[in-house]
Amino acid sequence: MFRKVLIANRGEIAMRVVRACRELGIRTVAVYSEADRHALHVKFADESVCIGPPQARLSYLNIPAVISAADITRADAVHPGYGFLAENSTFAEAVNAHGMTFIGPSPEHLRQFGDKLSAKAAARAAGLPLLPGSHGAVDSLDECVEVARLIGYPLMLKAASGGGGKGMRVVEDEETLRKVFAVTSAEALAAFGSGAVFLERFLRTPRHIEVQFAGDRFGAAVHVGERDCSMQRRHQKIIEEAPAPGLAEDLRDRIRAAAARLVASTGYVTVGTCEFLVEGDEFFFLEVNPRIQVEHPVTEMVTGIDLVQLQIRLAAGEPMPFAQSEVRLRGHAIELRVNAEDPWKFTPSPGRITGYHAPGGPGIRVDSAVHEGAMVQPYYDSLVAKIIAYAPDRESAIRKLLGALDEVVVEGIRTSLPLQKLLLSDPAFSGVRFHTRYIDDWLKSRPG
Amino acid sequence: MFRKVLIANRGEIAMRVVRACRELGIRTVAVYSEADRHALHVKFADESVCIGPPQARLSYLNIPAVISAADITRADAVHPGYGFLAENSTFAEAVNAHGMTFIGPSPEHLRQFGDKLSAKAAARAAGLPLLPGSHGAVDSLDECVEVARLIGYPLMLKAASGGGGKGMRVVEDEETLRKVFAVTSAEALAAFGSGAVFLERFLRTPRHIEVQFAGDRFGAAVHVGERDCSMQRRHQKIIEEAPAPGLAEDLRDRIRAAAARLVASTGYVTVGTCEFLVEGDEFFFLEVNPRIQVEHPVTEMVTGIDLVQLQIRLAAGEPMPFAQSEVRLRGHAIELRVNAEDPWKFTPSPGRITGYHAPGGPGIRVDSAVHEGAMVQPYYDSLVAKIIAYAPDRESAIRKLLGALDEVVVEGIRTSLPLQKLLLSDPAFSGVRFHTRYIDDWLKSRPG
Amino acid sequence: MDQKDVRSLLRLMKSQGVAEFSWKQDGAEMSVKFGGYAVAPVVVAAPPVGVAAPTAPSAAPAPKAAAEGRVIRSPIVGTFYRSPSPDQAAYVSVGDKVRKGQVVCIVEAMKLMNQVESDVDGVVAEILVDNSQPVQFGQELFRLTPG
Amino acid sequence: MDQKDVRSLLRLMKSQGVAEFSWKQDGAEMSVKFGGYAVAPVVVAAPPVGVAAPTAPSAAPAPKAAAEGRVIRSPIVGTFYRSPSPDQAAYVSVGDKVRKGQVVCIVEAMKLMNQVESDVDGVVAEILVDNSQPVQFGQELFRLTPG
Repeated sequence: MFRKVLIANRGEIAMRVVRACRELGIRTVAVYSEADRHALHVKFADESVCIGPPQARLSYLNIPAVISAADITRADAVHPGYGFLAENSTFAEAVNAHGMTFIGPSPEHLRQFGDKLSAKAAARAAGLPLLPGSHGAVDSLDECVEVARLIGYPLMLKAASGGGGKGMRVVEDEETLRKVFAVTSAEALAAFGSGAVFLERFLRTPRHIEVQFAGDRFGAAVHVGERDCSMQRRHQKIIEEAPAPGLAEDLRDRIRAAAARLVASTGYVTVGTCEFLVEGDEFFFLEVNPRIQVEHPVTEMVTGIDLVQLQIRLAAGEPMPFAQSEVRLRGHAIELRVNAEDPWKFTPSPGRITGYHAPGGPGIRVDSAVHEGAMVQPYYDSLVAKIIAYAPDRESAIRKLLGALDEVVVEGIRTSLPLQKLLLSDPAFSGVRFHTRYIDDWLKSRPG
Repeated sequence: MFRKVLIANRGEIAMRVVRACRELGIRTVAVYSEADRHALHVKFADESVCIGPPQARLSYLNIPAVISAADITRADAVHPGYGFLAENSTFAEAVNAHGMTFIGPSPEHLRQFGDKLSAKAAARAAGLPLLPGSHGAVDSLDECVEVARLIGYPLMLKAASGGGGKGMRVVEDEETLRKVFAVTSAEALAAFGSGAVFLERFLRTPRHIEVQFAGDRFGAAVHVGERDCSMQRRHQKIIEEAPAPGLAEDLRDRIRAAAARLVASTGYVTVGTCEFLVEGDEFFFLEVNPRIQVEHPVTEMVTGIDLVQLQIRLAAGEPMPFAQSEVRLRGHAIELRVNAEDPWKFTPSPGRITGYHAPGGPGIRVDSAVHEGAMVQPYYDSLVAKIIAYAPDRESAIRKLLGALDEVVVEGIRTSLPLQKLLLSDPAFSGVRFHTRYIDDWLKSRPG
Repeated sequence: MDQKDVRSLLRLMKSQGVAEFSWKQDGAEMSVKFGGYAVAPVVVAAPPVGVAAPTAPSAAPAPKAAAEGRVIRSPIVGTFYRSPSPDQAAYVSVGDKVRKGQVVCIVEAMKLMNQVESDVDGVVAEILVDNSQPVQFGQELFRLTPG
Repeated sequence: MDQKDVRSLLRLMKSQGVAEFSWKQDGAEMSVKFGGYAVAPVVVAAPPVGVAAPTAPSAAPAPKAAAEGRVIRSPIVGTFYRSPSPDQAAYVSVGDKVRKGQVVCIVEAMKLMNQVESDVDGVVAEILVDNSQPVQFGQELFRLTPG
């Protein structure tokens, strides 16, 4: 096992790694920018090194500075957290080249899953279903109609060279396809210099379901249950839960098994997540997140497995400490991300926290790196704290979380909590009638 | 189920009941003394009633005031918490007489277990082992020697009319007994006007082990695992854990079964605790606590059962929601009581909390009723917060708790934490070499 | 106000558990906030005295009770009744003279009717609770003016 | 109110747990907000303005940097070396004159030797880190006096 781990991150995830190491008896080194001199992760790590000025590019993203900090403190492993350098294969290589262990997958796996095409290829090879599409540009109406018959309707027609949602059309049937092909192609030609289009199956109300998985160096590959992260605002997850509610057991089993199959077939080591879109009784591979995720606590609550400790153990070369059959889910957990932002305009709200009180009691977990008097920096992401509620069933977990929201106090900055409180009380949430576009639609339909 | 519960208590247990009711969809009424106007339990209950001046005798112990508060708010049940009126059979009767439900056992059970003799009689009837003793006054040396042969050595010789430890002698063998009988008897005569003495088996290093149990109105009687509360200072528990470490499985099973037998044989309804002294492979009935206890969270953490919700459900007449075979313990939990007191002199330290930060992260639970700016009142007990750590095993739980102690901030008052921090790091604690007199001995042996 | 004044004021506020304080006079103003978090201030802004000394205030504020009238509070939790029984007249009404020791209402607690006596002399200026409404310990029932 | 008064007031407020304080008088004003929990106070006591001062404070304190001498800080994390290699002489020693742009030491990071140049002229008054010790970003390496 490692003797000393350098944590190449800040905020709540740095605190999370400090806590995991403390329990494993591993010493910790915090790195920090000048803006984070008084941050909690610095206070609670055993050692700390200032690595640069406030701008992330010059500090937390500064590979030579992080490696040097590990060098001078003689750390034998580096935990990258999430974000920053967590999925940077160059960084992982540099860590390894300096004789230290990168607590995450190999640089090769980072590259494989960092590239959309090679990630999809790996998924297809492992027999995971992909969203049906033309897999390339189509430039005649006839070919388009033919491909569409294979994909099925509704489908999405978009400029092959386009991006950012421009020139996209949802097409309900063949008749419409025939009507809109010409105009879409012409628009594409005008906008991007090529009239070629691309077809893909369109999911009206997909849910975002992701499976936590883990692999060891000896070929063990397990899933640790799934999470539902469909409650997203502009592709940002703001409410996450485990297990995914209202899923047919047969579908749930297939999704979990698919993720485990991908780990086994790629030889992935440490923990990661396989994301899927789910609609009806179908599911489609989206991508792999080769790191610990923000929402990992909900899985920890329902399985009793400490995923960060597991990640560290697997990186250190230990074998998987449990078999698939020993992974048992109990109860239900929901997490809220408390972001420092205007709850309606979504503009960041950095500043000093003048009042802070964390909720408590049974089944309430708070992962945060703030306190009364802490400064929420404008330089980094706006995640201030995560509040997780655990109860025997989903309904109780929702009630518990609503109670916790009454107790929490964050003064001096604005937070996303008022929005989340409304969403938690929304019958569509309790009734599991939501999908990845639900919050954006709901916000549009709100008066004012 | 109840519509509205009045909580006849204050502090963290009142908050605990608020949280349990919130999750069950029950409205709550807080009562408070003039000193507690700004207390959290008042803030978070749905309604509140001021019932008297700061002195507990005139407010929280004032039965007419509490009943009237329940009357005017049309509560249909009263939760007494612990302490105050929790074990007062007159109060329970008054609650029932006013057409409300007392959330606890019947007045008859409160009386039965409130009286040492009838409690022991009930235990004996259920076949529970009692500490061997003379069961009455002995006044001749010959009789004394004869009784002592039945009890076994070492034993405790004390004045039958005495109290408070006066005139007590530990006797190692018959020869010593013959020597000290006369002087003990003479002392007893001088001090209490009667030379009769009483003999009881003396336990040198007993552990305090208690079993959480529950019963319903239909005769179900289960145990919910045991706790070890041997870490006591002057009979005050300050560290509690579940399950009891280092107990032979066979002994553990016998102790648990004994408690369940007592519930079954007495027809006890709601939750309670049966306390035992344990030494070697023997255990002896001590008493029954017919209420929810301060240390109930450690049992909740290892079983996943919300004991306060269970207590409310059982009081409302619901059947036991699980069978004995479904009670499964997982992991290990340790609780610290954070008392507002000088950690070495044990003098109370009331006052305003000028800085407060609760520890967080996975497996950490905080039950408290304080916050930055809160006033710790001099009128009531000194319990400020409870910090509970849960981990897969005892060693990890100790590490986690030590980490949490680094994170916690309580400024403006003194707390018991420095003492508890030392004790947690003591090899006798990690090695389970402690007993009910351990802390007092340890304190005496400390330099200074 | 000089520094000594500010200092003694701060100490005073602290001892009184003030959470926030603000003050303004002749272009001078002051505001203080103690302790953080959600503590409703317990206090009780004593109204400044009439004369309003230009630079140096001084005179102690007049006792609040005298300025606002005396108050009879409920000594117990229960239900407030203005008369001994529904068909009888109220013990007292606005404008009535009341003497110390006189029964002014009943508070029912645990089915017991508890007579509440005035602890001062005065004239009933206001009745603050409606008949048969619940009252808390210490809740204001009557306001009296010195009679 | 002069600076000494402000100072003692601040100390008082801190000891009393004041969270925010603002004060204004005769065109003078003051506002303070304390940070709670473990945070070095960021304050910022704006010196009172000249005219108003009844007791008259006066001279602003001399800029700290000038009084204490100039400082050369490490621009990167790494290991500090006073000479290009173990068998060579140190770049600079106490008493040496240093010109802006002159190399004063090396900081090794990721096996690369990074030369650190002085950004001021001066005389080396103190060398604050021992040879081959680790240094952090922004850590003080040399103190210079104006030469």
